Amino acid sequence: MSTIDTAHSMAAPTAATWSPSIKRLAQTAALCGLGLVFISLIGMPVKLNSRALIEPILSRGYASLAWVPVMFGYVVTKQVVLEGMVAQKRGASDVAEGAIVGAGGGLLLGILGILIDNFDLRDPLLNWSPQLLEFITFGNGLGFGVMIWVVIGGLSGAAGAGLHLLPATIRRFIMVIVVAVVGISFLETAATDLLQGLRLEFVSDGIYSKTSGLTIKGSVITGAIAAVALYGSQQLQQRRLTRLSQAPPAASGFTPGAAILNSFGDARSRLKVGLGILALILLPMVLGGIMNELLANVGLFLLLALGLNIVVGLAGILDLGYVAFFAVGGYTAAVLTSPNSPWLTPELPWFVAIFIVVVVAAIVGLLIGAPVIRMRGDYLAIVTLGFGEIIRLLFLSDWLSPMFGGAQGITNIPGVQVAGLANVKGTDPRAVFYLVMAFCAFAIYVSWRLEGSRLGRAWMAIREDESVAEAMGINTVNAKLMAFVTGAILASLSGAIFAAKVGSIFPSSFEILVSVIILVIVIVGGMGRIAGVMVGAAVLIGVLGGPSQPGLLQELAEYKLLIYGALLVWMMLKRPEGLLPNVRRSRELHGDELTQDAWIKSQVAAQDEIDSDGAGSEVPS
Amino acid sequence: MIRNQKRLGVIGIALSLTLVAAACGGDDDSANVDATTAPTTQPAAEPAAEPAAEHLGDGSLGVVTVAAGEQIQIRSLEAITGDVAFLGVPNDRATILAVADYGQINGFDVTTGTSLDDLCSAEGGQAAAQTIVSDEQVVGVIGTSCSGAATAAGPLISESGGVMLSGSNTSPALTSDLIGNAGDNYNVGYYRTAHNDLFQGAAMADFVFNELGFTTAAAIHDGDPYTQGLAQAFATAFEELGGTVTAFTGVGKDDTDMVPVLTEVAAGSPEALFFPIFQPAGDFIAAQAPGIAGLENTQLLAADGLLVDGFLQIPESEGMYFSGPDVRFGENVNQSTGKTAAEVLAAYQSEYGEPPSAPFWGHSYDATTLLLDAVKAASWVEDGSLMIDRAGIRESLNSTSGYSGLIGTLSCDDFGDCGSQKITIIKHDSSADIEASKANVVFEFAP
Amino acid sequence: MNPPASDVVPLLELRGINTHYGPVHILKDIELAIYPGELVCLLGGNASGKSTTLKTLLGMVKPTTGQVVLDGEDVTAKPTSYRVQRGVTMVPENRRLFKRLSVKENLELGAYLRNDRDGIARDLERIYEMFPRVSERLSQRAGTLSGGEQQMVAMGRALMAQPRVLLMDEPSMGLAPALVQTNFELIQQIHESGVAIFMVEQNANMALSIADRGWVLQTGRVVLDDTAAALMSNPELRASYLGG
Amino acid sequence: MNRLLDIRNLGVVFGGLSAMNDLNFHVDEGEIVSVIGPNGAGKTTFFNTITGLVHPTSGDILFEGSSIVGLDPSAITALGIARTFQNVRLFANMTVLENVMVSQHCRTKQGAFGALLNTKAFRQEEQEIRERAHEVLSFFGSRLIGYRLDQPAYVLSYANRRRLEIARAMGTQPRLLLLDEPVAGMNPKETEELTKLIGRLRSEWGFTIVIIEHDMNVVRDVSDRVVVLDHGETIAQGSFDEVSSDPQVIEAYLGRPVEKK
Amino acid sequence: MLVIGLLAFVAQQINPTNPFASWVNPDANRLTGPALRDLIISGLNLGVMYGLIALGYSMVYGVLGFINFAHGEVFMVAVMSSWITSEKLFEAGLWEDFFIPSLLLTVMIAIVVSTTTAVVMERIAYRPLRGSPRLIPLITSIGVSFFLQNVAIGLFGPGAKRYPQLPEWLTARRTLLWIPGVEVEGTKILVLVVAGVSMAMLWYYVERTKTGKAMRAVAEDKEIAALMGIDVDKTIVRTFAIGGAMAGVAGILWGLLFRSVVATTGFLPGIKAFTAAVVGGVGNLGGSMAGGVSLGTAESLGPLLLLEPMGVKGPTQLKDAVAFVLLIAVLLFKPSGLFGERLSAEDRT
Repeated sequence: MSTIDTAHSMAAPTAATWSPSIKRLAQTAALCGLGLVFISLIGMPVKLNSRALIEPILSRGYASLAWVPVMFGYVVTKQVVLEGMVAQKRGASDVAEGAIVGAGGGLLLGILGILIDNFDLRDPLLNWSPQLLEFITFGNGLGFGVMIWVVIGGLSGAAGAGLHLLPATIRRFIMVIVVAVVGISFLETAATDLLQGLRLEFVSDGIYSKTSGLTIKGSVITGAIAAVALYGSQQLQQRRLTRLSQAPPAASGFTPGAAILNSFGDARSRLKVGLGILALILLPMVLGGIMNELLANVGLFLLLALGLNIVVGLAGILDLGYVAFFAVGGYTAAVLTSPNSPWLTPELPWFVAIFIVVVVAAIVGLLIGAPVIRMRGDYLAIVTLGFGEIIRLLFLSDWLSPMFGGAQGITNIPGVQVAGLANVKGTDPRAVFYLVMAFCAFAIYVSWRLEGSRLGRAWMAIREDESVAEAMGINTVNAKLMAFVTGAILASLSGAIFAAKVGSIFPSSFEILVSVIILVIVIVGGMGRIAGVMVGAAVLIGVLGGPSQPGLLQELAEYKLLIYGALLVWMMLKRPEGLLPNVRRSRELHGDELTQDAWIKSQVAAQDEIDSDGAGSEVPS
Repeated sequence: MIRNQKRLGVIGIALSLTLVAAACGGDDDSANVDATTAPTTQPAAEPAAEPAAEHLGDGSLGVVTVAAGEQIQIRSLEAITGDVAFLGVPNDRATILAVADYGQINGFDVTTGTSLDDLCSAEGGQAAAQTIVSDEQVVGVIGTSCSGAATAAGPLISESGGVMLSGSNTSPALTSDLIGNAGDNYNVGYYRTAHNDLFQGAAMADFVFNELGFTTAAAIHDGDPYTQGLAQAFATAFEELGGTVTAFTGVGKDDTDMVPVLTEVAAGSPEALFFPIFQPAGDFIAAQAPGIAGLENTQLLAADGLLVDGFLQIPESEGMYFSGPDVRFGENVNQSTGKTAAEVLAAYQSEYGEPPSAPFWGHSYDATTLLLDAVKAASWVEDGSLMIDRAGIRESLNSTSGYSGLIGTLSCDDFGDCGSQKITIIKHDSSADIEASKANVVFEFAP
Repeated sequence: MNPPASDVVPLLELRGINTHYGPVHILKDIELAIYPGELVCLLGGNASGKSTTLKTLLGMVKPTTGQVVLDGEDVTAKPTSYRVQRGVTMVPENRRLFKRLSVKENLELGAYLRNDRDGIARDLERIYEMFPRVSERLSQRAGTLSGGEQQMVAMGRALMAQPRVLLMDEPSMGLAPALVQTNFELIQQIHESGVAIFMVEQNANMALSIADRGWVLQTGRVVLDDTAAALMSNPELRASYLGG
Repeated sequence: MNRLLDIRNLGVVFGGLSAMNDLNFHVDEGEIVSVIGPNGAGKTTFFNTITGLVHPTSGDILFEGSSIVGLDPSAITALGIARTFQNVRLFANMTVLENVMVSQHCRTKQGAFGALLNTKAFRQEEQEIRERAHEVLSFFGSRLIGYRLDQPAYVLSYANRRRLEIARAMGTQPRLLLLDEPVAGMNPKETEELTKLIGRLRSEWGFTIVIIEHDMNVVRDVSDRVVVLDHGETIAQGSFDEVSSDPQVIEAYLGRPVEKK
Repeated sequence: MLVIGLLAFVAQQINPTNPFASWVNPDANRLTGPALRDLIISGLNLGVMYGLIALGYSMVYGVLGFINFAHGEVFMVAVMSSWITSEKLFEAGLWEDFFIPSLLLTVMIAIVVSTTTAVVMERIAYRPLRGSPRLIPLITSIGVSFFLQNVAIGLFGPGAKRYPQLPEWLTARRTLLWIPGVEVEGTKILVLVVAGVSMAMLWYYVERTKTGKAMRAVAEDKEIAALMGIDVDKTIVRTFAIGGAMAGVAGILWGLLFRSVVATTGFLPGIKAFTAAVVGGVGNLGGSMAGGVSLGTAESLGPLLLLEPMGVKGPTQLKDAVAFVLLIAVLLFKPSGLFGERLSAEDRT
């Protein structure tokens, strides 16, 4: 399973932590059951049940439960193989354990059915409903319901556990196929949209059923394609690895700036980047309205996230009120361009207004940043959050409504007049997407240029260690203000496009939630890394949806924030560096350096003790 | 991780190659794409020149074909998550109930698909509308919940040749000022069964000034465009009548402690306090106002936002007046489904386990049946497929007159206002008998 | 090495201890034993592994191999609190009082695991006697005391746990010379009351002048192991500090 | 000789405890001075005070004749004082090259616009920064250049981190270089190598150097003058041999035996 | 702000129309004495509830050094569970007939539920993150907050829930203390009293008992605390539990006073309490309460005493803005809050 690094072999072998026990099985089964009951009680299965995952054999409602015993079955039989230990032999007992856990969970769900039948708790618990009971019993009475869930749970649990029995490659194939089928089924809207644009409607007609979900044939085809794709990519990778192993190790970039610089330097990557850009330019053409709209929203949030990435990711300033600048940009653009705006009559063309937007955002950024920037991390977070709220409340207030329309907002914001080409506004999502893309490209360019510049290096130094940065001659206050203002400007651009896209602007679009979601994008993607932020925006806004923007998983819209929350916690627990982390370890990492690395840690730990106490303790460190 | 990235790279290249290939595949691509944004691709293939059966519509907006075994697609676009879900969820549910009650059209089932969420925001409405117009099979939309969402969704639906019927938008900007001038945000193809808000403020002002004989009043809104607009309309009308508005202010939707705002209001000792807001903030104002020095004898008034069972049930709401659409649904019968308002309400309660949290469920129910009637009128069966003429739907809706719905008699004007414009004011006497209060109309106002 | 008597069971003992931080070998085959009532010291320069030895004794660092034996019982796997209860206590380097807590609270926390009220009260009295300066400042925050006073509180806090062996980490560190002298006198005083003392020091002369025996640690290995007097006169000792 | 740094009657008090007590100290242009003393003698506080991380409670610090007390650390660095840290505080997630490039911040001036427009001046300055960084890193032989340039600092070995810290300090183009235990954690061979480099730092780069060091071999080999601190006071100074035989110094290190009662 | 309020109150007693009123805006409504008094009382009420919630933020910050953003949701859970309990008791007819025992049962259940929530939260989401950089648990707690809030929506629906009616004798206006003429609703007096008692009990527990001492010791130096034989993990759990219990008390009081709950009930009070904790100086218990009270009164008094005289229309719309301005002002002049301590060594690294 795990190859043992020679550098680690000094660590003494310790006992494997896995041991089957009744108690552990019972606990896991209970957790599994609680998971099932919980999902049932928040109403997911009943709500999703009307739509099929695979027509007619599996509804999305049942799918929303089935994964739970599979996962628990997998987890309960998972071995933690410590270095130097040999993995235990797998066998039928694993499967049995998985089955027990799954069946236990299923039993609990069955018991929920019995409870629903006998007690009426619908008053507080909305989903304690006859519909849920019917869902659990398949309309066939309680006895059947309990039995069938024990069986379903047991089988799913056994399947989850059984995954361990398979060789890793086959397991990977199974997982890829399952993910592909579920994904393609859920992404019906997007896939249909894309296939239509590519004039491949026959494909979507072929794999999707008329009502919802994939057909059985469609699932088989999807699975087969996924398997072939996986096989192909494995082969390619294999070939590449052999090529790499023959070639001398090339220098590889570490920080985003360097990575991009390097990748530009390399002709192959240049080609790749070029192709990517070309694809992006062509993409909107083949996409329909839904996907263009969706990607335009992704782009708006990407623009915001790129700005916040400079503030949080590069300079390390935790800004929880970032939405303020989004609002400032939107309102400034609205006031300057809309004939309906109650204040300032000149109806400037958007492209003129945008320069004023930038100036206003920079000024507001300075005004907010100047007092805030000297505060400590946590305090800074709450103060910026406060500023975000203050700005929203001001836009909302009756006091300033002669300027900003108060609750009535500003409507009839004209689109963006692109000289002679088009009037970009919400009814034409393709044009909006192009506009957003242009600005994202600008923001990426700005981020990239700044990252590799003197200023960018200063930001990173401040993020790494503020007092050392100061000692290295960086005026940290100025540099942080610059980051704050740059972030503000990027957010205001997003706001200005947003105003033109939606055509109207209301204070309710600028709640705290927006700030938090932008932060989540930056963090989930990988702080301080442009590509990470792009992935974060695509995954979160594109797939799950933004605060007021639907994502691909429309059906889950009600559970969007719940999933956001769970995802955030899970990410922090399992992968705090984000989907695409900022820095990667070098493959050429030398054994001796690894050793030294561990040693320095202990040294620093010991040193910190000395530093943090006694006479030296008052030194700001 | 490195391995994964390589794989991503491989997939990325494959994807971009496909795209390039696709893009180079045909220069007529863009033409095709343009066609999709136009109402429909159908008319070219099947000119509607020779209708197979009698139906409304001239085919000018395209014809939707529902193949045998497929369902007629309509959509529900309401605020079903977030703060305003209390308003959107009953609308959405009523739509689903109406579709079920209505049954088949010419042997074809109707489906609302996945309910869409307008998130009570312009951007949410826009994105959802985009989803709707991208599916050419969708013949009509019931929604939105919030006027702000309709502002952004309207142009999209309208340009695509579709129709949108709202059960709860009330902003005058979406239709007209009712004397023939289109609103700022009016779009063809937009209809509503909810009343136009133009008169509610005036009705309340008239009632307070003339009926109750008060000359001082205050108004509180909650920062929502709807409540702010209504409060503003009230204040303007009241001053025009010769009254004095002692305070005009707002609270936050999440506020609980109303003492500061009530103190602000109390300073002017108004005889009447109009707060056309929603729950829960409305509960707090009703509960806390009597305890404020200077407001002990102030008459409390609210609007349809609080004309819900949850609010009427609290004792503090006793003695209040409520303005709003006529909600004496009682035994009104929807002519298309034959259900009475009481029956629909009962079905709602049993299906969803709670009473509707806002009063516009009846409006949404009627909007849905209006749409389905229009679909029926504009459709015919041809070779086993159902053909629906989009222009026919609009035609049918435009000609709606004297339609009997749960909320009363519906007739559509030139700007899509179909609901009754009559505003009633009721007096709420007892929290124990809500139905009696709902019927206790003390003032009617019709333009 | 000459243990006091071969038949006496050591109070605290390290047997063949090897410790790693990650893959780095910090302690190498450490063997040492502290007998009841002894005053012994462990000497060594920077980064020689002194602190790690102490942490191993207390269970804050788990050794890779070897045993920690407390009064004949193998406590290698036992948590710190167990060892504290069984009579091992440390006065940490730089004292590390709870600076925001009062002096009295600091002392009381020393007796955290004890439940005998009378005994605690008695021991408090004893400590006031031993350090009259401390008893004057009971309600003061510990952070406001001078360095010498803090040292007294730190020792008092440790004594409140009724230790049988007291581990002292660099007791002279960061103290003015005059205080260092007093401090060592105090250590002797505590020692005379019957508590075994294991002192980790870089102030070699001062430590050896009061200790019975000593070890010198260099890069994780015991390089010298002898009686105090012998170590004192050993030229290698000076070399290990000021360079050969 | 020209007094580069002159410290007069310096006192630092932390919460009632005095960490530095009436300290007098000076460094002449071109000198290498070692500061030694037992643990807790206040050596690091001494550096912190010079570089502005700690503000003295009394006394004055003159650099090239003018007082630098109360200046921000960045301003002091800009005047020409650079330092390394005892516990190696590199910018761990930045590359080796970037670590040195960033330290030239106060010697360069291109702002955001230059970077965005990629102006000639910007490219030129970047080029200069890069070249200087290369030059500084090349000083350590092949250890920090080549493929290591683009490695993040945290993958470096301990010795290389120490070297990089010195390189980073050199990047600020100082006149006075403060090295806090530069050879701590290095093996004898590395120590010997670095000791030579310290000499070259003066001869080739013209830095005046103050070193805090525990390794007496290094101290002996590099220092023109040794200053011994104990309890925040200077207890001795002079050549290494004078100092190392000073009984007060030996006592400070080994302590004084206690009178047995 | 509190000071201004009190001054104004005194001025009121001398001159019945508010002397602060016509500052810039001569049309400003002049507050009367009773109005001011009501504002102060309601500000105090809100303030003590913020304070009780803030205690949880503060204690966790003291021990683990991060801001537990999800603490507002613990409060929400308490309000929710007390709603369910009281509602069920009401349905069973017990609420009206046996009010006091019913109330006590409700209190107990709410406290147990909120405490459990806090403890489980620590176990699942925070304990594995011990020792990671500060930003990480902070972000985790934002995730936990989202999660809990939306779980409440999923389970109980988004609508507002009403508490059953309280008995007349509780809600009636009574004379506060022995000041003649000052009549306050009984519930508001109850809020102040209960908050005061809880604060006193907490103070006693933390300052006077052995476990409280252990808690403070762990807050200051976990390693040395372990050396004293203190079980650090257990103490941290205990800290979360007590914070949860305090939020539980606040939740009950909130329920009694406002008698309504929605799934988002915890959000705004949570942020305000977080602000209060910072204003008072995070990590300082008395400071949290003081921060809560000053925030509550500022919110209550600020709009009418400061904004209206300056000519702001609809000033109470901006009361949250006043609260945040207070926060910013405090932090500008006292960067570690009103009663914040000098940063300890570990705070800086």
